[in-house]
Amino acid sequence: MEVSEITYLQAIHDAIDEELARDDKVFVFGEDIRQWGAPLGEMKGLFKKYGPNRVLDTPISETAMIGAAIGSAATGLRPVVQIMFAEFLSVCWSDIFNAMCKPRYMSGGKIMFPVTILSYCGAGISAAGEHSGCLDGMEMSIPGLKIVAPSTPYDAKGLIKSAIREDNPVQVFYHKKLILGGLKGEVPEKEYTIPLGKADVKRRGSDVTVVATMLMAHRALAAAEKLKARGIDIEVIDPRSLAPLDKETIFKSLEKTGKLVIMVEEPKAGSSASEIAAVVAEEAFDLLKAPIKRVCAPDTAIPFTPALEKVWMPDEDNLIKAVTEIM
Amino acid sequence: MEVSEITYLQAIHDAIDEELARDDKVFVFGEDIRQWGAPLGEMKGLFKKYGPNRVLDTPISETAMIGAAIGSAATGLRPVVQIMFAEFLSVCWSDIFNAMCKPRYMSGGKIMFPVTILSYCGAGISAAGEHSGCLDGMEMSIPGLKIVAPSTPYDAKGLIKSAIREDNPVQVFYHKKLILGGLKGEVPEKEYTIPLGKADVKRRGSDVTVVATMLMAHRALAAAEKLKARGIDIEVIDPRSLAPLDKETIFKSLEKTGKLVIMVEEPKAGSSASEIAAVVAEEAFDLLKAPIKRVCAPDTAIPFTPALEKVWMPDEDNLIKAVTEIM
Amino acid sequence: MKIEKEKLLWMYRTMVQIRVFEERIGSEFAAGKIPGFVHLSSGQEANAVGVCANLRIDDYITSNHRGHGHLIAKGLPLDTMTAEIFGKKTGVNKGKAGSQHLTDMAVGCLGAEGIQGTPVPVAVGAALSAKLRGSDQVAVAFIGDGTLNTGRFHEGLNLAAAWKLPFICYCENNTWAESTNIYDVTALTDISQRAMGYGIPGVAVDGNDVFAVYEAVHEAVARAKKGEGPTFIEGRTCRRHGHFEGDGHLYRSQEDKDECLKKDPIPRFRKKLIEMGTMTEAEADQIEREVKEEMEKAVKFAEESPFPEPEEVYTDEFA
Amino acid sequence: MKIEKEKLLWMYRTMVQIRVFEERIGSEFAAGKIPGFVHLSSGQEANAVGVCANLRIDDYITSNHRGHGHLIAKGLPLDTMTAEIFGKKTGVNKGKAGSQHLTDMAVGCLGAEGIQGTPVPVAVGAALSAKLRGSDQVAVAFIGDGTLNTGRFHEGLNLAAAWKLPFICYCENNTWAESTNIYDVTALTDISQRAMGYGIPGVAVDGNDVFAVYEAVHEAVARAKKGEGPTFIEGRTCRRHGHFEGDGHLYRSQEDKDECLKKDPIPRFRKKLIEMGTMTEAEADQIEREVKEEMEKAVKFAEESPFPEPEEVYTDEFA
Ligand SMILES: Cc1ncc(C[n+]2csc(CCOP(=O)(O)OP(=O)(O)O)c2C)c(N)n1
Ligand SMILES: Cc1ncc(C[n+]2csc(CCOP(=O)(O)OP(=O)(O)O)c2C)c(N)n1
Ligand SMILES: [Mg+2]
Ligand SMILES: [Mg+2]
Repeated sequence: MEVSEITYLQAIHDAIDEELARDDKVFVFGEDIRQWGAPLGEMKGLFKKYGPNRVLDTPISETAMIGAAIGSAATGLRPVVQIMFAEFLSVCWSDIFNAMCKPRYMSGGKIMFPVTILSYCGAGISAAGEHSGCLDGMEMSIPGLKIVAPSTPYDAKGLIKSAIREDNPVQVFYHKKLILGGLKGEVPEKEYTIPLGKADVKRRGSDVTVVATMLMAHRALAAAEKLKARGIDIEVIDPRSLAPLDKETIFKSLEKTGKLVIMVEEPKAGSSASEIAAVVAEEAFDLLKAPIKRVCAPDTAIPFTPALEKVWMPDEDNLIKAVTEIM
Repeated sequence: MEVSEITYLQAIHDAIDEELARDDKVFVFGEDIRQWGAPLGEMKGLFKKYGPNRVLDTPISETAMIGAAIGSAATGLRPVVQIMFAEFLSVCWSDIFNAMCKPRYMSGGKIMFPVTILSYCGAGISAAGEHSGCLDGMEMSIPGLKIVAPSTPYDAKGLIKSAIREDNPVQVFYHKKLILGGLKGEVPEKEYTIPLGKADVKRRGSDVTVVATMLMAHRALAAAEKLKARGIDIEVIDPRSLAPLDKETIFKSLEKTGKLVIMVEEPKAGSSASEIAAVVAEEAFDLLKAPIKRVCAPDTAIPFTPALEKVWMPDEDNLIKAVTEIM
Repeated sequence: MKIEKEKLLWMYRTMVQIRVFEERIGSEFAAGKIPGFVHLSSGQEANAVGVCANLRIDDYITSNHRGHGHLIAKGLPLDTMTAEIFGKKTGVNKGKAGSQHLTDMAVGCLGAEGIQGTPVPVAVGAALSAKLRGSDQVAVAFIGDGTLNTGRFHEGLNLAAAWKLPFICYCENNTWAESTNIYDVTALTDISQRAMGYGIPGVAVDGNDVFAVYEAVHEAVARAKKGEGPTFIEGRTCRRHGHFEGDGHLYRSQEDKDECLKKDPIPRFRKKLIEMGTMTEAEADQIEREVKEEMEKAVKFAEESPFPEPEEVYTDEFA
Repeated sequence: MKIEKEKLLWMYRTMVQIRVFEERIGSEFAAGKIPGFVHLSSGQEANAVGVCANLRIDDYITSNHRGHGHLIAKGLPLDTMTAEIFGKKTGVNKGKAGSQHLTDMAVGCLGAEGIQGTPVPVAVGAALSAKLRGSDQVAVAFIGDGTLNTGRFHEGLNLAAAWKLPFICYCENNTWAESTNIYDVTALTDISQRAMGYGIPGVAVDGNDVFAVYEAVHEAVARAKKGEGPTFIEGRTCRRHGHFEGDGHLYRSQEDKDECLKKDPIPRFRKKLIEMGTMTEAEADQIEREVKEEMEKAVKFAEESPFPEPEEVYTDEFA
């Protein structure tokens, strides 16, 4: 299979570009797409290529944007809406929670909303308290919403394409630090998609199962090398989709390791780590030989200064400590 | 101690009334308070008693209402704001999550917001998909927010009074079915408060620890009697505060029982049950002798018809089944 | 404005349908046959009908908690609607929606929303879709006066204005939002003035006169189809019932309530049609009889229908 | 309108302070000394100063991402502000806020908000508090043109209007929201017209003329104190820099950028004050020197201050 090395940013771009080219029902809109190609540039060139009927700039009106997505999705289009920073999702929370994710059920199947929401998340660039968060766990409380959180260019491209083809609302998060850090990875030149709800074992290991998403998956892989030096062999699972969650892959790993650490970049309470821990404690308790550790951020807002932001973010040392504690 | 029997509704009323009388910095506002005394009548008479400077009717503007609470709290008042149905909290989610719960931390302690938000929650009255939810777990993802969910008149009165005196934002949920069902209970005639963050053991038992809130606490107590007939003796803990959570009381119970079932009226994913389960699986794993069961609603919107709503809501049978499974 | 006879008769029949439907739902509710809450639109029929008489079945509407009339006018049959409100399996939404969330894409109803304001951006999205697909469809959001103060109204209207979408925001100003009078919670005395903040036409009409409503919407639809953008229309109307069934609306003066009864749009329209020779007294009576019969059947259908099976709780979450 | 000499000199000094501060922050940012993002208000100084010259220290403001100027004009010292932007322990918010969330109740700054629109309802709340407490304080929300399309703007303004609160919404219309021109995302050509939807005065002023700003706000403050309610003011101004430092603002025409440089409010005010005899060239130069020195010291203070200790991450979450 022919592969090429591209950045995480490019992968996002290519996924959207290919889906715009493939299906003329797909269109993309949001703030500052036309001129900037979105604030981090992942949509550069799309306006030029597809024109004003496929790529639209909106006012700062997140509730209207989700409304526009809902209304256009119900009437035959496949909107891709950019709600920039994850925190801005809270501005249109009702629109997502009530107006987008409930009517499919409430209508008894009489309506459907093939909407993709794209948002930046993640700390590490001193973007301060309202532009640094991951809202994965908070969104996992919303029935009817699928959530993906890719950690590599390969996953980003494959998952975004699947999200756009999905007939239900899907939230896609991508991590700012992976974009701005210029993360690269191999991606097939041939078209491919990754099914929603399928985890990826990013590293095989036998001692402890570490579930980690986005930037944290990379930190877990880095920690794995250090732990190896200490004779501890961790398995790193990236769920990639948080909803639906691929429980089987996690349970299978636990059959081997019996130990679980979950590492996500959110305040601990109500995080995606909490939900994953609860699922395991309920459905795979008998596999567990040790407490389920959550390596998360403190239950606070996110501090601006790098001196504190660094402490706030879960890192390799936090993970190593947690893993060691249950060995 | 002199006690009298009052309804859950009356308890809510009295708490607000007493705090309005006690501290002239306290004021209350929301939709339809003046004429209706709020939709379920828990504020009846307050406008007449305290007048238009202490009891205000707002337009349908939930984001402005939270903004008004924030701005007035920062400048010397103690606002109590009624955001009617819990789902409407999602309308002002950013205002709660970003504008109300972050600045205390972000400002390095330079500002404080003594705000109390009051909301109805809960299903069981066929109020359909947008007026029936409990958002406890979703709000537990918000750092900086305290959350209380009383199940009895005694708890409601004591906790609401504490919430109003608290210097941080507090969300108070009360359950519509407990109000409309006319639930009664004993309340001291003398003034009292209940500290936030203190659970209450509603029933002592030795076999299984059941943590349950609001309406579910009542269902757990009813199930307890049936289980007793089968020789199973459950302990029922009502956390009363979800944030901060009184872990110690739960752990202490687990020392005795080793078994935990959590029963809450939310879709399972991202529920308050998930957070409680995760805390226990992390911090009290060694006490556990069985999987942690979550008795929750399905991960769907809430159906209107009583025929389905009844199935949707966790009930005694669901709890009995879960308890029996881990005996 | 000349309206064809057939349409006039449809308008009359539909107004009667709504009234008969609402009053019957009210009495069934009082009899304990309907779960939850119902919000009736009796007295406001000229709005729903005056709007929808301008729409095709493939045009779009969104609606609110007081939505029965909008949906009937858009073509939803009384029987599956009644069954829905009764919570039955044969309901248009299998009993999952109830009175407040009736939805049927087959007649262009994108849904009645319980979160005030939401109907606006959702209908704006449908209008956007119509424009992007190059169709000549239009979309109408039905909202109440109270909803004018929600952020969603603002964001939706501005977006529609900026993008010149084929959108109409139709506001039924019955002056009350639950127990709150609109003029107590805005500084406006003329609600249609709100449109000026968006640079679009704001029109006020007598919402108890179906001709006036029809004409204003007719113009707005023409404007929309010409690509000239949205229109805001305020229909000045009134509520014959309380906010929901069971609300004694004690916050209203007796005069306000009496006035409303006097403004009844149905006898007024009936009289006019008879004067115009569009129908005779006998024909009007006949329509009323037919509609009552239709409603009788609808209630019977609903009553005799089963509740959904318990397993239904787990279906329809995802497409 | 007659303004006392002392105040005029304060206004000039403050405008210079803002410019010197912003340009220096810009160069420190370019030199890699400042973490995160900074949004500079160079060119918009007449707005911050013309507004705050009408306020007492116990009046309230809320601000947005482009807030440095507002906070300086409200009285926040340059040193702890610079330290904050550098992320230092001695920063006004211990390094936890950064450029975008500067907050200090000691000078009436309820906070700069990163979620567009939020400054409006929060300041409305402060105005409500002033009214309920019977004080004569006023509250001002500083927002940009892009923010006019947020639901929070709408809900806040309507509430303030309905309750006749001592509130001013001051909109710095620099015509750009990031890369998006305001006239592309509304159907308005005159932004101040938006006020008409709320039944309150909407005033447009030359936001590069500090006298014009001062006068409009003066009137609005008087109106607020008389209990007549809020005013919306549009200050027509422009942005000398990109949206944030690092943005090459290629979406703007060269003409637009050149025009902006020409409209510089500081030389204009300086010239006027000298003409008026309020200060001499030498005095003006002296002010500029003093301010530069002050900023030099502020940067030194920030540079020499330590970062906060790691344990600080766990403090301040609750009162
Ligand atoms: C966001 C939100 N806030 C509050 C409510 C509660 N509520 C239901 S109907 C209603 C009044 C609506 O008034 P209006 O828009 O005038 O419609 P009408 O009832 O007069 O038809 C309110 C406040 C709601 N449904 N949604
Ligand atoms: C709710 C929300 N949506 C989007 C953004 C991203 N954003 C930050 S600044 C900005 C532009 C603001 O424009 P304007 O209000 O005109 O202020 P200016 O930057 O011109 O001072 C945008 C869209 C945000 N901060 N908040
Ligand atoms: Mg109304
Ligand atoms: Mg601007």
